[in-house]
Amino acid sequence: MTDYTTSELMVSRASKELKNGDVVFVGIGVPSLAVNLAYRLHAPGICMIYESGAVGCVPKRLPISIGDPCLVTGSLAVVPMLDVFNLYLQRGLIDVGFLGGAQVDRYGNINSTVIGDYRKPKVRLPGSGGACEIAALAKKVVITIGNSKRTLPEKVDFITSPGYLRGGRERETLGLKGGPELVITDMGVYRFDSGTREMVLVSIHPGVTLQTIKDNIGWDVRVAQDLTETPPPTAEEIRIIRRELDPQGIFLRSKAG
Amino acid sequence: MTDYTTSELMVSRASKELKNGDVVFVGIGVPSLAVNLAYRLHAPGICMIYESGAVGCVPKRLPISIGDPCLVTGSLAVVPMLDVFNLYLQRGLIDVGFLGGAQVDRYGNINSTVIGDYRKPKVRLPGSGGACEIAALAKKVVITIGNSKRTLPEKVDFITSPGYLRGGRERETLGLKGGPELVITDMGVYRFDSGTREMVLVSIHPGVTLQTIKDNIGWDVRVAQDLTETPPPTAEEIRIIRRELDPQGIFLRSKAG
Amino acid sequence: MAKLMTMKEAIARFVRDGDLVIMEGFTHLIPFAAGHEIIRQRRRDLTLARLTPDLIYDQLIFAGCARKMIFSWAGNPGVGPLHAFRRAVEQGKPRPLEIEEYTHFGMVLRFMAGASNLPFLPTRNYPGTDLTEVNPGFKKVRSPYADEELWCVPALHPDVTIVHAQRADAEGNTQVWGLYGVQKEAAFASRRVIVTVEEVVDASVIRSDPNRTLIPGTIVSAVVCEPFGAHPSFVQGAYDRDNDFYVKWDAVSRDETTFQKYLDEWVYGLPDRAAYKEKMGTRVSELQADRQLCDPVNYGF
Amino acid sequence: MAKLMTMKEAIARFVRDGDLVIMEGFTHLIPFAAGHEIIRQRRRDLTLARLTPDLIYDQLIFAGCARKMIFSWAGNPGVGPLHAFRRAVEQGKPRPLEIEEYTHFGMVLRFMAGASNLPFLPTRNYPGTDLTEVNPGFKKVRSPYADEELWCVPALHPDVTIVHAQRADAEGNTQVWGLYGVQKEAAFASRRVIVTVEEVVDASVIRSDPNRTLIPGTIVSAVVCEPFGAHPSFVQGAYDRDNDFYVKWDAVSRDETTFQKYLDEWVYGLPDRAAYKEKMGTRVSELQADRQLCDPVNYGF
Repeated sequence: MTDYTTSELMVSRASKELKNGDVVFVGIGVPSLAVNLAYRLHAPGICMIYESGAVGCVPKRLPISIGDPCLVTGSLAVVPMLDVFNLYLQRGLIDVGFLGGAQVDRYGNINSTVIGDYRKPKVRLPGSGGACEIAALAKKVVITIGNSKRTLPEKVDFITSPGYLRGGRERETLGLKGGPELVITDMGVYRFDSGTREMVLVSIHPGVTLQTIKDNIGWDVRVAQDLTETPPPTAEEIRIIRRELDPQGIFLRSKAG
Repeated sequence: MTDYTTSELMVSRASKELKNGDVVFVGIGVPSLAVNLAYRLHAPGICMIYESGAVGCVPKRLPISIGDPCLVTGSLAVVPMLDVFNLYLQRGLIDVGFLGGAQVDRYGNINSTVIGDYRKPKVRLPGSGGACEIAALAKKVVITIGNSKRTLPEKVDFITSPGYLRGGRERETLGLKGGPELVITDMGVYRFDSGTREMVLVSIHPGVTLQTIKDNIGWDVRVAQDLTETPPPTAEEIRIIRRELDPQGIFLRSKAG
Repeated sequence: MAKLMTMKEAIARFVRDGDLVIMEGFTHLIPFAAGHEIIRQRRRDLTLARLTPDLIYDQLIFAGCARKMIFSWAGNPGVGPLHAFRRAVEQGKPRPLEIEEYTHFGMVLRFMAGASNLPFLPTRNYPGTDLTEVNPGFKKVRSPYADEELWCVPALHPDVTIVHAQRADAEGNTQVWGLYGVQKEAAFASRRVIVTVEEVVDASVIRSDPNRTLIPGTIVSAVVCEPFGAHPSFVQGAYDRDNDFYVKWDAVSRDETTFQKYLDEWVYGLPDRAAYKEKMGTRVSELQADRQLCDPVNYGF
Repeated sequence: MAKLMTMKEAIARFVRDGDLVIMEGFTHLIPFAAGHEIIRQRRRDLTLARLTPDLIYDQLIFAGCARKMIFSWAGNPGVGPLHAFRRAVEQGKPRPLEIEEYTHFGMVLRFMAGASNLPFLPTRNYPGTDLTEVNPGFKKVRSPYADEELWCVPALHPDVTIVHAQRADAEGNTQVWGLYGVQKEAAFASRRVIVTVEEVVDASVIRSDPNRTLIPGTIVSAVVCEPFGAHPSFVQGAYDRDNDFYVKWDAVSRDETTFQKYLDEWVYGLPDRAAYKEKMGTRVSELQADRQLCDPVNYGF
């Protein structure tokens, strides 16, 4: 079988979350590669939307930023950002949104604002951008992040983008639909318990032990009874990723998310 | 001196209200002719905006409707109607708006909705269209209407577009700026008293007597001490109106406003 | 699912009795062909929303399709009243017509609130007008930032919105130039969208100028190729407004017999828009637009 | 009053110490030339608002022009942090930087509320985020139509907004294609507007395609002809984004000495953008856009 990098595995796994006809809010890096992989394989009818306002993109090169000119040329529509947020996201037209962050906690809340205190931050991070509205208004959110005690604490320092908050029905109670569906890390894949809404490990990447994961997460994580091994990327997927999507390895030699 | 129709006099008089550089919300008929006359004579820098979304129009023929295609071809901008109302009118960019109606009362309130009771109307009129927002949000409003007891009652049956309401400071109290500045009829010209805000006759058209006006208005109208005669249109104005603006006399053989 | 279909099929599948329908187009691009097909298929109890009902809704009202109308200006522009509308409101003929009345600004805000999935939108308009007295849809909200109150209008959520445009691809990616009107807001507010166009083009034409796309295919249910589908209104770059028709309509519609005769001859008596265009004869070429192309722009990088 | 002027003149006349300034452009059309001139003229105590401060505000912060920043995402896209921004926030260097933080959606709504002369706009966003805890600008409003509360953001009223575009006429009628970003909303919200363009064209070019006009001359104070004025960002149809510059900037800006050296060499050391373009040498042609023209459309009637 083919050798592959962890990032390639994450891209392959993320692409499987996308159905043909999905309207997808795309970010740069693993999400962009995952969507383009799905587009080339099982979801040719997927519609890619970038928060920059490009809709139905067919990038001729790997986009380096969400506002890359290659997203505009040949796209189906370019719309004002106000429309992206009002008419697509808030209107409920976005099926899947991809998010990353510096921290994701037990209930899928995401921090991309500060490490430490907001007023006297240890590390000042970029902030929400469009992440908060994607987390609040997309029908479904897929998260990609590294797997460590630092990146997966029991509680994030700051909730930039709401997941299930303190779990249970708190998110619904606040009037929010959707929510995080899946967390894909460099070690495994997690889903959210339908009752408690906490992260549950559902698959482990080949070569990673359960103990390694338990040693690299900030709480005593629940493990699914039917825990499986994450399927490795196929030779065809690897070929497309390396030959067509990221020939210079711009993203897949850097770290995930 | 040239012979002229009353409508031509009204067009000439209305055009004098427009300064170079004014951004004007234009309607069809007398207003459109007045703006185009000013544009050709003393206000080449005037910017015409139609509620249909055409901005900086240079119509090659007389526009028959506010959405005439001749308003689009060669214009400076075409914008969504939402922008016309939010970004131009509500933002406060419109210097002058022209309005007509079925009734205008003592305090410049305009009715274009119903004659009689709203629920069981004697006559159902077209309604506001954009008139209410123009009356509320333009910096200044100029009204054109016929002069009769029917069209100028002391109180309108229905306030479609607010003038000074019941007079005095009521309009300001409700948070509205601007207001009607001038009423041009087929018999004379009226302004509004700065205190009571009621209509005051300031000029009479040539050949009309004060008694005729008093017999054709719904209340005992105040007359300015310095009452003057409305200056007739110049030969040049008549030439432009007849040769360039309305060569087929589409509007100026129909009734005013 | 293929979206490209005939007008007959599109109306049959996506417009139902009792629906709240928007057929927009401000003077420009009024979807008359779709209106005629709705009359032909005898839809009933429709609630019709439009800023300017225009001749298209006057015909639907006369034909007995409408139960209610939501509007802001009901007239024949530059000509006179809408006679069927007035008969319905003043005399309840052919049936009483419930009305809900706003202003142009209010109508667009209602569309935009629906399109944005918001319950309402605020405006500085409406102090002093009697419209807020007769329509309970207007409500006030207090600003949380300063001591002031603003009037609001409620979101509108149509079952189906029908728009006519210059061109679209088979997926419904629709491009418009000239007057935009309020079509984008109406379409995004709607559960279903029918797009009728002068020309169905290859996606490559749409993709050559993505900034012109007004409505994305992702919200479109049906695409109908319907040349001359906006007559007697106009299509920038295709054909002029038939102002004579609008002027003559005053006499035709004032008298119920001649109004009925018009519908019998031009709507019930014809199978579709192609036959209508055929019947129009030389008038079609008289209205044909001159050629005045824009300078193309560069989308390269 | 003639609006056409040099960048030096435009900044001198319309950007004042203490102003609330917006220089927008989402990845596309970022007005870097204007930013450099503001640094050169040593404006102080500016409040800078932008969705993504990007390198342009990182440079203004390092140069000591900024007192406060209103933003939603402060990073070097796809590369890393904004080092001057982080030093200012984490260590108060060169001076403490007050921050006011929203999200992209919140920022655009603030611009749109200002552009619409409304005190606020509502959204369904923001339940559950801690941003509403640390920023009192977020407030709730109760819907007058149903038992629900919505978060609101307050209108923003900038003193001056600066945008870069492909082309404008001498009166400031400005056309943009490719990514629109939030420039229209920012410009209409602003007391003064400076437009810098790749090309000043005759009004007939603008009038040949009025649907492309994003900003009308009536709200524009100054028009500056500034080719290459958006580098290292890009202009669709003119030049590509200089991604290498953005990548290399990480090292340059991490070290205060090299950051200062950059400003000395490329900003203080140069009189204007023409000299900057000259100094860029062959890089300019490397970034030149390919030709990919759209199909022209017909505006005739």
